[in-house]
Amino acid sequence: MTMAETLPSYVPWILFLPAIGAVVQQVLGPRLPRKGDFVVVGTMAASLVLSVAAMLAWAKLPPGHYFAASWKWFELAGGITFEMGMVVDGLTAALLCVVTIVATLVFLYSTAYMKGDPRYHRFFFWLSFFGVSMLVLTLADNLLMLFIGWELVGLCSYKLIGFWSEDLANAEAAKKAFITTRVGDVGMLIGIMILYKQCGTLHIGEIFHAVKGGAFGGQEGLLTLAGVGLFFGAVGKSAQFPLHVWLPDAMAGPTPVSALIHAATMVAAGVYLSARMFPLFTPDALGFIAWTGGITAFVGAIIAVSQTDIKKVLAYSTISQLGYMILGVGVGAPWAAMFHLCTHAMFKACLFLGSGSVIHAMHHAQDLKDMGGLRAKMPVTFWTFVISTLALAGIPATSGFMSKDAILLQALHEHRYVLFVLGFGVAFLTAFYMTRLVWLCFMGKPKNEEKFSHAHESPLVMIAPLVILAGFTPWIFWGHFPEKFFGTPAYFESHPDFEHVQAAYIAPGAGAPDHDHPWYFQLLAYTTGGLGLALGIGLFLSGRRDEKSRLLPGPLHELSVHKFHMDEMYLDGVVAAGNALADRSSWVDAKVVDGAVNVSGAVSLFIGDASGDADQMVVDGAVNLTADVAEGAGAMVATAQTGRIRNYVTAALGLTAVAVVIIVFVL
Amino acid sequence: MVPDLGNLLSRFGAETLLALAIPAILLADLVPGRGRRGANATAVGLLALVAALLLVLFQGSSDGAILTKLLVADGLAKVFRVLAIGTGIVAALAALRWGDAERGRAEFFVCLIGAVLGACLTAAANDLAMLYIAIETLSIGGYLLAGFRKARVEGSEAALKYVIFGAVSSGAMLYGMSLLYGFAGTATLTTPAGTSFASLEGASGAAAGQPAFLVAVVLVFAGLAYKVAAAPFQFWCPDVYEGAPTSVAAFLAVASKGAGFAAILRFVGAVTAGTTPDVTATAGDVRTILLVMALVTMTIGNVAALRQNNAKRLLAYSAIAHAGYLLLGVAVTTAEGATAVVFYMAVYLFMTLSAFYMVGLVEKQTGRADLDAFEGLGFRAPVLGVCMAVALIGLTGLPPTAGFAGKLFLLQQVFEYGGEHDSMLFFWGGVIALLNTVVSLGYYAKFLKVMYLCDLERMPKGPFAFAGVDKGLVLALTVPVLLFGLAFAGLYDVASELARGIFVAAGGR
Amino acid sequence: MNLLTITIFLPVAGLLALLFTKDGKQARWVGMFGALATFVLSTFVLFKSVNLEPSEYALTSDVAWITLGKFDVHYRIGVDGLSGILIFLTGLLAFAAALASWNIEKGTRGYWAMFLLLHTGIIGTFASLDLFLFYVFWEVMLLPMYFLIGVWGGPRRIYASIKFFLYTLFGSIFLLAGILVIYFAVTSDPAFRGNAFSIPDLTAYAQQARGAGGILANYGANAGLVANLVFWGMFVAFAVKVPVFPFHTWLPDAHVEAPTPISVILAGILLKLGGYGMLRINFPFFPGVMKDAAFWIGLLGVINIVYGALVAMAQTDFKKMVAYSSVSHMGFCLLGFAAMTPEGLNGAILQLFNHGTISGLLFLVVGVVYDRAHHRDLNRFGGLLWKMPVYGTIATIAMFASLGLPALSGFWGEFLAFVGSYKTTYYEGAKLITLIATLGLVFTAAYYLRAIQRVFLGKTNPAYESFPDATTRERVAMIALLVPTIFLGIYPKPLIAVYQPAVDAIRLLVG
Amino acid sequence: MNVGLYHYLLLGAILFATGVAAVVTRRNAIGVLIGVELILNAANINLVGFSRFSGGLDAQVFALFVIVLAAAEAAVALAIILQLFDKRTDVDVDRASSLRG
Repeated sequence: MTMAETLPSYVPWILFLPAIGAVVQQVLGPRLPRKGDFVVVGTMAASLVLSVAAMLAWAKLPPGHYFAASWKWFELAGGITFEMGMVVDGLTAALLCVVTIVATLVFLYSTAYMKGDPRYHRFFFWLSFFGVSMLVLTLADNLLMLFIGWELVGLCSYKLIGFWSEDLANAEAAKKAFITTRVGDVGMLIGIMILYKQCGTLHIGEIFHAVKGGAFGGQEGLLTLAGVGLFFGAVGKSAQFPLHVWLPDAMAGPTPVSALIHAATMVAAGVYLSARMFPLFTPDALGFIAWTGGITAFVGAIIAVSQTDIKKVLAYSTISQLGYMILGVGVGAPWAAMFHLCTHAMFKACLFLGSGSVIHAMHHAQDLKDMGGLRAKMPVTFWTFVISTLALAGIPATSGFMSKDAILLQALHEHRYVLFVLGFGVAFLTAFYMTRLVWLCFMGKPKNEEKFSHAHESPLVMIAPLVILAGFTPWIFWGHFPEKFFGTPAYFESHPDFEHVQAAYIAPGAGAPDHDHPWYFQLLAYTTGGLGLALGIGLFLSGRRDEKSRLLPGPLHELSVHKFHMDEMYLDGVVAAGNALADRSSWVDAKVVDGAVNVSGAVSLFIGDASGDADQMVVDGAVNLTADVAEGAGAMVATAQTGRIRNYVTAALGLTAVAVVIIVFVL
Repeated sequence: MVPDLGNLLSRFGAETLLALAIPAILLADLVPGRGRRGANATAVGLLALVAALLLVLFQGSSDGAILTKLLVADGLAKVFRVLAIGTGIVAALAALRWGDAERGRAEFFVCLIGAVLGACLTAAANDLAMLYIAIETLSIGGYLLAGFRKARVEGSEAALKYVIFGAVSSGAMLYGMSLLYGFAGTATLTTPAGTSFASLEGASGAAAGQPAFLVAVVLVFAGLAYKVAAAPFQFWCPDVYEGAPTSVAAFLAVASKGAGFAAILRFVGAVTAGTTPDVTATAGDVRTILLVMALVTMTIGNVAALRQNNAKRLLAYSAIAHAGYLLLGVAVTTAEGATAVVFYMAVYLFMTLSAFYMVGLVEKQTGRADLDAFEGLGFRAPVLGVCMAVALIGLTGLPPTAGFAGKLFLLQQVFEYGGEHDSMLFFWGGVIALLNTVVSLGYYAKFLKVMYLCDLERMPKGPFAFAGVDKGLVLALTVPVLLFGLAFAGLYDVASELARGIFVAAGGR
Repeated sequence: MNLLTITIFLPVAGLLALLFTKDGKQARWVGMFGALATFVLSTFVLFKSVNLEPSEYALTSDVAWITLGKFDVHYRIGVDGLSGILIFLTGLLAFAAALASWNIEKGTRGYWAMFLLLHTGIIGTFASLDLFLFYVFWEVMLLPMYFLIGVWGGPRRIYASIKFFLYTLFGSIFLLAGILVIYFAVTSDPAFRGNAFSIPDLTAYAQQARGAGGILANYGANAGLVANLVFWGMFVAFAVKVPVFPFHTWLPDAHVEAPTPISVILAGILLKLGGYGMLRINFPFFPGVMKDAAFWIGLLGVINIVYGALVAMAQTDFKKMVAYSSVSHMGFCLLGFAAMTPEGLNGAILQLFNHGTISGLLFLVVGVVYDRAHHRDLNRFGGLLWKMPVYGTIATIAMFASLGLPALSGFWGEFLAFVGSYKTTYYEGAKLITLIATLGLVFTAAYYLRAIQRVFLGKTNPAYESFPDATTRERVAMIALLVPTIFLGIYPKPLIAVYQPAVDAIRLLVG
Repeated sequence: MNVGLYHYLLLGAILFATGVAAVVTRRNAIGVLIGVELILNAANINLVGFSRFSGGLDAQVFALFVIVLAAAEAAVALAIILQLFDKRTDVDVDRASSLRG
């Protein structure tokens, strides 16, 4: 049975410390030595320590127990209260550690990377604020607080992508990111509304209780809609197809930002949400999720192959890996998805920081055409890059291998053969494009002598994080990770008869029935990574190919180069339609509603002179109704005022005669 | 019952004094005085008017005593006589200041006092004959005053239109009266015993039942409508107000309209009194006619005013519109309705007189009466600007002013009648009246626009040079508009007490 | 003397003092003092209006004003949670607007006189518990606004001021008709003991008079029809102010032409009067009619939201964009009113208050940039953030608050309105309406981000190199409005606790 | 056949009709005045008729007053028409229409 223990007192400080750091940075930042970056890094490090402590404290709890505490935020008439609360269970503990580790290392890394930037202190403020928002999102025990963290994280990503927004392109990228994720948030809000209406509460635990208690009654479709709604938020935030278009453009932000936000933490929030809300997903919701994940993985991998910008390759790779995680949830293995999330966070952050160190060394050149042969010049970056690439490619004995195969194994057990094959195809493509990247970047002859001559190994403070992150890739570290953290669906155990939950959460080997590993699965798992690697090396060893060459058969290459034409579809389709609709309504408002309903014409009539500008007069005269009535009647009366007495008398007596006739005959 | 002189003097001292004043003025004019020609005629005239006002105020003439069947000295008569004489004084002062009476001070005062006398008698008339005589005296005085300024050709044109239109209307009224006399067998509106006109049987059988009775009533309405410039007899009003001197226009707009409403109230009271079924039937028809007349009048007045650019024509149409609002009070034929009419009339007096006086002042100063003459008045003559603004806001009927209180009571009666008698016609009538208020904002705001919202740079420079007396008079006329706006309970009580006699015979609701 | 009466008539005292001060500097100080005093007093009123019982009023005073037989009008005032927060908002915005009107040169005395008279009208309307008094204060507001826009406005000020005056007057005549009809119907019912104008008595009477016409039960045979007519008539009167879809076209013109401080007050307070009027008078008087009208009100709400946002997207004039965004945000109030659930009503009332501070702040922002560039065309600005960092930051926070970002006060109103409106069973079709309304969020985000990008980001337009950052005066005004936006965004409990009894009362009366 | 009340009223009505017709059609101001006189006398006929048949001398007195007032009105009207005449050499009613709108 799950038991909620009282939250250790230091857990809230995981959140408060970076918050205080952010406020101090914002207020005193410029005046502190080193512009106060040590404040931000220090508080995040402290938060890391506390997170690890919380994880250990949680680990000591008997299985199924978790920490929880909540405070009344505000109360409405009719006894409706809204609470804010924190929960520490398997999911949270893991994500807390991952977020704080990656954050601390990226903050450290940024002190060197962003040195000399005029708005250095503002950068650290937003980094710290991002940390706080991510922790709010992670610790939240109810959908309201989660939604608040969700949108704040979106704000920080907007601010950090558009950090150098002197150049409009960056501002445009930031706007695109915010609006696309906002579309996702709308879906999430709809999900929250449905859940709130049916279950009457937003606390996640109580929602599950209510759903199990039949809150949705027969309306299976409504529960699916709620699930898909929430998932739509994840699609926006974790850049799943079709809302993935913002992530590649988000590379316009500084590389530490890309590493922290667009590789490890923020984009993972969608996966975390899906894993957290897993019990809600009905079978057809899971189907939808699985397919979305599959398609995203495939699309991401295909496009990554033909990218020429080092960060774009990694961006599409992230999209692809996120697709993998969502696939994991979709096929009913949220624990595998979370496991892959944690491992991916580590090596993808390392890859991004590595690419950052390369860009830093090459004086902000991001295009592969200028790189090559950096192996000699930047040995540490090179080796950490290679180790992380191996993990990403899923080479046996790496963390990536274990987490990726866990997902594919589950796909196999769920008899989702198409997705299973697709999964391995993507694994092969991943290995292939990563080899291409490593080769073009570090091996072969330097293509741009002038830049190459300047290249040098990055300072220690940038190298150290690389090494630490690379250190996380060997498998030994992750051996017991899945069962330990996600072995028991602690947070949901209080609902024993969530059968599909129970089964889904028992990781292989944790006392649960041993999932058999069919022979063909073993074969595929161990060989795909290597095959991709070999093909890559083979193609590029001869040196004849460069970043422009066609590596994919016919149509796939064309699709890959043009990014599946997604950008054009959005610009000409959705955005253009929105603007057209806006202009149309504005015309309607100024001319029709303003004219027909109100007295704008009459108003100018009242003024007696055409003081309104010509356009207003011309249109109002033509279109409006009420003014004509007043004007017409006025004209009628005035014309009757001919000035000639005989007309007056005739009119007067005539009208009286008419009145008399009416009276005599009608009344 | 031979009217003993004492009783007559004690009740109608004012009228007798005015009647004697006319020959006195002519005699005074013959005496060669030191000052300018006609100085002593003016003195005698003004003295007579003031004395008459005091006499009316202080003579205990509001105890409902009916004298010789012809005149009744009840509250209604008292308030309208005060109103008529007061307006006469203001018009006289205005004429003297603006030189409207230069052609012949004595003649001007003779006509003015004749008109005032006519107005007082109309308010007190309790007999068809007396009513006709009084209205004719008032009208003839008006015709002469309208054409007083020989210099301008419009003056005589206005007088011509006024005299022809007036003659025809009163002719029709007289014909209606003669028929009514035939029906009722008597010309007295309300006999001392309270039995009223409609319930009597004349030579040709029961009066109220026959349709012909209603025709006669409508014909009489024709004459009365002409007097108060209500539709369909409002055609003369804009042209005469524009052509006549402003002081005379002011007098016509207030005094003759007031006297007209007194007569209408009394006449409608008489016609709708009585409880027999066919009386109440005709009473219903009369109410409908009056309501329709009211709505048509106000709509014509408001809508036509939108197009005006001459201040005097605009105020003329505004006067027509207000006649429409007042008719609403008459249409409900209840005691409170009469009170509302009396209340509104009093408030209307202050607002219209101050507006006309301002127009006159500006006309005298700039020689033009169109709206552009008022350019930047708000900034060039702050005190008078504010007074004019208050008057206009009052005429529109916005809260802080008495205009709002007046309209409120009228509308309250209309909606009450709508609820009382389940007649959606009156409910919609109330809404239409309110819509008219919005339309009226249109042309009153035009004044405000010109006075305040003009371009401060391009505005003609130099403040308006208004004499202290004028400022004092305008202030005296405007302060009550605000005062009664805030505390109108007192005025309402006085009005209800004065209008007590009317419609009682009609069995109340 | 009752604190509330002092708060209402203090501006008038300031007005009288202005009569004796010279034009220019002196007038400015008197006006400023008046605004400051109003702000201080309004905070006291707020503290007094805390933890009351449902439909219990604080600071009440009841003086007979006009007694003519049954027609007895009382100077009856009182304040409950709802009017308490709105009076406080009036004081706050009066202070900010006074600061922003510092550089009005032309006819200063007249300006400040009208400014103070306007506030008497507003606070009086919020405080009055007597229908007649409510109507008088409602109209008293019209005139100063007409002159403030008309004399001190922009190029097409005359057109805009007359349009404003006509629109509001057109609305208010239906209110007057309603008051008179109610007065008659209620007085002719012998069972009615209370005063025919007092709002509390009438709401109590409306409760137990559940007959065909409800409160108008004995308005003769067609009471049902008249009840509907009067309900919708009064709704039109308040809808013009809110503004609601077909009657909103005066708002952009009035805002574009009004001087900055007057726009702050127009957007901050005058729009809330419509909502307040509906909650206080329109709905409680006709609970029966409200039940069937709820769908239409919800529908109008969603039209406001989506249509307002769309039109705002197409605007190139900064101020017009913010004006249309006000139309869009007010749609949420209608959504909340129609839902009649605790969350919906709270969302609506929160939106009333928060939109006041946020849109007031936004108009200050527009004013600051207009004072410098003397134009409001969004496309001609660029990169102001780098030249005016403090101003840029405040403006960006204001815009993010307006698009409903959490941790800023705009979020709570919208979130609760959405949740409340979706959850309601008060009328059918609520679910679909709310789903369509969520579209508004995307459009709102679109036009605000585009505005931020065009004005603040990108290369600094060479013409605006020399722009000074916000002066201390401007900063104080903006921060005065920024503090509640941020504080109530993070912790809305204090504000919510104040007006909860009022929500209870409304749900009891109407729900 | 002896003359009854009905005949009086008939005559009155005819006179009234001709008077109105005269007022409406005549372009000359004097003609209009004649029309007005006809209307007034039609009323007198009615009054006399009623007084003859339903007793009571009030109507007769009323008729006398009407005659007096008709005279006064005619005098005043002619004076005004005279005033107009010396300004504008003709008495055409339609030409006098400068005040309009």
